[in-house]
Amino acid sequence: MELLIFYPIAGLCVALALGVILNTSPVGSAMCLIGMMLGLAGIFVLQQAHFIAVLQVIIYAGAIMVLFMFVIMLLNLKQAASADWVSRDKNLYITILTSALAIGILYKIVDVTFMADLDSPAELPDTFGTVATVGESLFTDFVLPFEVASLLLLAAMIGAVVLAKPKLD
Amino acid sequence: MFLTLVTFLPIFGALFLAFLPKENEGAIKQTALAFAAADFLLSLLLWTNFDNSSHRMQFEYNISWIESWGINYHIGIDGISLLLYVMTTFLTMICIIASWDVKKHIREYMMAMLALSTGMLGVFISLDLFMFYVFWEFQLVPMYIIVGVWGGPRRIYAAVKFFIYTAVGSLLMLVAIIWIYFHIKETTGVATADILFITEHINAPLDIQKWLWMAFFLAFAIKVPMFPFHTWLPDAHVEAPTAGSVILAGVLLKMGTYGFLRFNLPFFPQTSYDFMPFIAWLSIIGIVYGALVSMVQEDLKKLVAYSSVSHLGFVMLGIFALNEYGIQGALIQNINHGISTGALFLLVGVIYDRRHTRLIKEFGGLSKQMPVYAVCFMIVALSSIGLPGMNGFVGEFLVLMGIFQVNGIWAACATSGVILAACYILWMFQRVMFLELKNPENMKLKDLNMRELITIVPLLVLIFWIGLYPKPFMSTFDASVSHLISKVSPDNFRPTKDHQGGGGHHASLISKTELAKLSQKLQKTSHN
Amino acid sequence: MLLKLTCLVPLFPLLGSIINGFFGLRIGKNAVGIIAAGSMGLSFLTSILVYVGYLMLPEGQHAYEQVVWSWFGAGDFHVDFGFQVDPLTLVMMFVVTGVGFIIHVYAIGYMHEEYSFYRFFAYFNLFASAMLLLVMGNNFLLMFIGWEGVGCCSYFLIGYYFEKKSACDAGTKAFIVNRVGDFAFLLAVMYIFNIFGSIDFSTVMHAAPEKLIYAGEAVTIITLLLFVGATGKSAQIPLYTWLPDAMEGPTPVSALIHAATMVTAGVYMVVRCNVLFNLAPMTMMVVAGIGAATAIMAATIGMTQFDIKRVLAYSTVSQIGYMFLACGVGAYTAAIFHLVTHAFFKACLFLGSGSVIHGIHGEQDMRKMGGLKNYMPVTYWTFLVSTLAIAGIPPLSGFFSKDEVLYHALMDGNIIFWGMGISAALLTAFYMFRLVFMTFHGESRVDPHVHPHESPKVMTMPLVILAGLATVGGMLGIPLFHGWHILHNWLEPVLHFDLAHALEHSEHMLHEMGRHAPSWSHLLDPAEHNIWFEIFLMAFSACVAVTGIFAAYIFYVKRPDLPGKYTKGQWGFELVKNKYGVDELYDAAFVQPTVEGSKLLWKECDAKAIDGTVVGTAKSIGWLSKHARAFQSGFVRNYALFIAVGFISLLLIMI
Amino acid sequence: MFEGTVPLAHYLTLSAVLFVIGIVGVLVRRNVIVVFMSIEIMLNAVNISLIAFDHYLNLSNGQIFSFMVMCVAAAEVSVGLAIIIALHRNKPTVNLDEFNLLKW
Repeated sequence: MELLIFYPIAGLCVALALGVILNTSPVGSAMCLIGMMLGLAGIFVLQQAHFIAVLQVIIYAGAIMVLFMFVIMLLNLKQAASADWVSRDKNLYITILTSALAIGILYKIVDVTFMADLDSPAELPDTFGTVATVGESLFTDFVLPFEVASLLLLAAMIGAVVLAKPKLD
Repeated sequence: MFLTLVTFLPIFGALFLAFLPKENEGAIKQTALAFAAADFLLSLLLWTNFDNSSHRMQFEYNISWIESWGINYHIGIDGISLLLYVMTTFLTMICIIASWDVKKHIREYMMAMLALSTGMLGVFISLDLFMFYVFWEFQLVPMYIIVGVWGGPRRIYAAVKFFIYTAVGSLLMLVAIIWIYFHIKETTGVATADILFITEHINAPLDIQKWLWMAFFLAFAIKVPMFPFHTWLPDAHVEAPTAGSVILAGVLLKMGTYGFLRFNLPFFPQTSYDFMPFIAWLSIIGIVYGALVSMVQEDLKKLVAYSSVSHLGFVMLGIFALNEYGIQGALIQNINHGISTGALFLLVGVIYDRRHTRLIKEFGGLSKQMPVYAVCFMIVALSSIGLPGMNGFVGEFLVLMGIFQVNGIWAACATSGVILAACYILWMFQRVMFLELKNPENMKLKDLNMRELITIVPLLVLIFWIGLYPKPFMSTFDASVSHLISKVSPDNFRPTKDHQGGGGHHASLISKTELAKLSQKLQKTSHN
Repeated sequence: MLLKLTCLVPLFPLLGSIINGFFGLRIGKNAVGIIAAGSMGLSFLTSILVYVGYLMLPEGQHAYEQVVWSWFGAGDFHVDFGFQVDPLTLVMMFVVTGVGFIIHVYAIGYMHEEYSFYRFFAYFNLFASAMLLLVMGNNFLLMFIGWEGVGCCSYFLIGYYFEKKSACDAGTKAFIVNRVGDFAFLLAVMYIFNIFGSIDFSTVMHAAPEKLIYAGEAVTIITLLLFVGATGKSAQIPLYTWLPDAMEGPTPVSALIHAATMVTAGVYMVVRCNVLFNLAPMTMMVVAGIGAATAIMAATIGMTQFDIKRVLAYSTVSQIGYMFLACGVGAYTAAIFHLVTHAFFKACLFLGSGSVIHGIHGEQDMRKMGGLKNYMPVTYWTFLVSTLAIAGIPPLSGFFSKDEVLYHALMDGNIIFWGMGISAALLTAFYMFRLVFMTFHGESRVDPHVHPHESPKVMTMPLVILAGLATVGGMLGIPLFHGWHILHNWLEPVLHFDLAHALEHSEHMLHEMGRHAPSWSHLLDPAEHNIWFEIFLMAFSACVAVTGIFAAYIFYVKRPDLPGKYTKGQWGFELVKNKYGVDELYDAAFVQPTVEGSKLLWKECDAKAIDGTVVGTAKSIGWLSKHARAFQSGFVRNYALFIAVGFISLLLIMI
Repeated sequence: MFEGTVPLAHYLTLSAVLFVIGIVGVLVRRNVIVVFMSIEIMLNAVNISLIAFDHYLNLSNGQIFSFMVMCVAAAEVSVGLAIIIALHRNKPTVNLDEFNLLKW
């Protein structure tokens, strides 16, 4: 049953990811990306990581993608005048090289993964992935990284403000 | 301490010049000249206080410089370096007079000249390998600037070629220096780069000696320059300003031969002996090849430059004769070449200043228009081809005699350079000085003026002085050379007489050896 | 002590040269002339004083050496700036200073019209000084100073009219050809040092019999090298080609340098080293052969030339050939004797020709002369006397000296040498009288605008003196009374050579080396001296000379149309007239290949191969860098790509 | 056929596929925004792996880590987009190839 849910969602995610990089219009890309993130949230749910799934929807699909959309709007980006995909000769070989590499690494990862002799999965308690469990370890074992992350966000916020604001003088 | 003063006086002069106002050209020139002249006089004082009878370093001064690595500020002067040292100060002075009419950036020019002087002097007195290397590289910079800024139309190309070519060789030398440093540290337990100490204690294994020798060889051979590392020389000479050419020919090239005498020979006597035929043939090729190529040059400076290749071939041949005649001849030939070729460059510079061309075909019949110039040129040219009674002969003859002791065939091949020298010099002289004065532009040429005479005449005096009475010069390095020979003489390495089968290194013509050989054979047969 | 004055002999001309060179323009022509000739005169007088001093030397001492200063040295090698006075030197000193003085005086008149009068005399004096160094030096290297010094002065004097291309070329050619000889000379000196450990004449000559093996390899090579040096300086085959061209110089130069003194330096050197040559029989054969061949070859060319000075030049080459022939058969006295008489009559001939040229305003072609004897009687008579001398008519000097050479060629050499010598004598008589007849006799073919005139006293006086010397010079060595051969007795200390002693040593040395000495006993047989045979030979050669003169008379006075008829269309004649094409051959064989080869060497080897490698290295590094620069494209994406590539490669390698 | 839970290898494969797609996007696209989005894809792909291992091993570290990744992503996007805006202000383009000042 799980598999039945997994494969469609996984397939959709891959298709949407491809849509992101193949789409000529940034808006289209962004839409695909939102779709992909929602799909991933589904995958997380499938893995019983409910908290992360929720965060995925809220932060990624919500906040970050909205930011993307804002910027796209702000810059008034239309469909690129000439498709930048393989427009130049030089890009052709970069693309080929990249794809070859990509296929190579993909093959290698998959190969390694399937070759690995894995034990059977652990028994999962019911509390797995709940806000409570995650929150508990977040505020006990990982409290320092958590605070650092908050500082990071603060710095990013200030940085974004400084960078994005027009010159004062 | 006195030696330090003499060595660094010019660079202080350069610093001093930096504070003079740029507009006051007269003061700049006079100050520069004053510093150079003072330095020359001080170096003469050095000479008069020099003890000819000792082969040891004199005016030695040794304090620690970089203590943790055992690098010292160690200077001193011996017979091998004394004359080169004095010639450096002398030529610097002459060159400053000769560049009196430089128009562009006169202050910077004089500063470069003086800095160059210190760099060159430092090379000759350094008794610490690292210090030597520092000076060796340091003098490249002012020379590079002199060629690159005040040179001819292709000056950048020439300057870069000069710099990179010589730097490539030096880097290999640096590797060798570092190897020696660690080797000495390992074998003696003393971390030092002191040349005297190394000379005493170095005992590298033969197969590594070969590589070290090659590294030093490359650095010095490029500098000398030996065939086939000579191609930077014509370019640099042609593009350099007159004074630059004089210094280049007069001193810079000598640093190469000096290096051979100071490092290759005393550090690696066995390898030097092994490589003797190799060097000898390279030198002979250099002598003949330089002369032949010189013969067909169309540019006066290029002609002189190629003739340098030929002359320096004699010097190298003399050094690697590894006997007293050869090395003494090479040392005096060093000086001779500095004087004769320096004077030739000065003289070419004179007509270049007037006509802005150096092409031989532009001239002809100058001796009618400029008789004094013609006479000076003639004397210098004759000295350059080694006319006896002038300086060139003394050196050339000793060198040839030295090499004759080693191998008669080599001597014969090298002597052919004497014929070729006459060919290229006389042919050039004829085309420039003789024939009809046809070119209307040459009809207005003025003869040498006072300043030019002042630069040339001392050189002419030296030409005859060394030619007729070289004792005062040659006695300075007598003791040092004897000492050197006692260490590097082939007799130390030649297989003992019992094994002397082919006697390949010895002239088959020599009846003495013939005698010895035959008597041995006789003995052997009688034993049997 | 008078001998202390020795060093002054070369010094006077040197001073004269320096004064004239530096102040010549300012002090005026008269003063220049006086200084130049005066310094030579002083030198001559000093030579006489030295001679007197030499005569006063104690019994048994035959040489005096004066070391002025120590020249240079290295290790055990040491060479002094020192002079040596011995009989041979004295003879040469007298020739150089005496004839030199006379020619200097003559030159004052001859060169008077020249602007660079002072330059001429500066060189001329310098030459005399160098020549004196050459003959007076006490070692090989000092001799070499003079040797090269005279070559150098000769270079300047040949190229005196430096605006003329032919003159410059001739000067350069002379110098370079001489250098070829010098090259061999230098090698010989080094070899000598290698064996003897010294290059002083006295040491070397004294030690030679003990250190060298008779007919050994070493001595043969040394002497051959020395002889090559001599051929360069003395214009012998194969290095004679410069001398005829050297006639581009002013005539006094030809007289002094290219006839009387410098070109005989080779002969002097061979005689000076007679001990070495005596030890090398093979070289002696070569010397004699080359000498004889040169004598006859130059004489044939001399017959065909029309330039008056060139004929004399070839005649000089030919006469020096005689001297070498004499040396080659061991008759050193004869060589020196001929050298001296030749200096007299050839100087006179050259000066006479100069007088002729001067008299008809610079014309040198004999076809444009003729009938001049009426215009310039003094020149004619002196010229005739000298011509008779060179042709070998008794009792003039040339007869005796040449005859002595021929006699020794037959007695000590072989009949072939003698045959070559006597044929050359015939040719000499012929072409010299051809010269006289064409110049002074017959119809005048002088350009009608030119009015021939006799030269001034300052020129004719030297002619008269030299003609006088050419007449009586033979007294030095009248061969008939053997004990009375003045020159022979005089030179005895120098030429003394104990062959038996040398052979003994050689045998000893060979024995030490384990070799067997060949039988040399036949060498020690004394040659028979048959006075009647000598007289017969003299008569014979006198007849030969007369025959030559008679033939010339027929061809050039009686039937002037004959020469043209006989020679027309003869390829042999053309060949000889073109000097056997030797110049062209040398040009094609040595000069052109060298120049063209050098050009090739420069353009192809130096610029392309060697510098090409250097520049090529630099360029290939530049090329690499240029392409490596593409990696630093500045596009972040490219950098990202490289990061990815690196990362993935790591991954692929590690997993 | 579709019985049982999803094996770990499948999650990891999905993660790898998405990651590679992200890489390709970063490398071949020139639109700076799309490049950014590709980076997001890569980050998400990593998250999948982290969660999958968590799920497999019964840990919470992976979730914490993916939480951190999200933080970083948020920070990165905010700063990155700000930079893009700043850049765009200097040079009105989003084509990365135009920003080649790094070459010098």
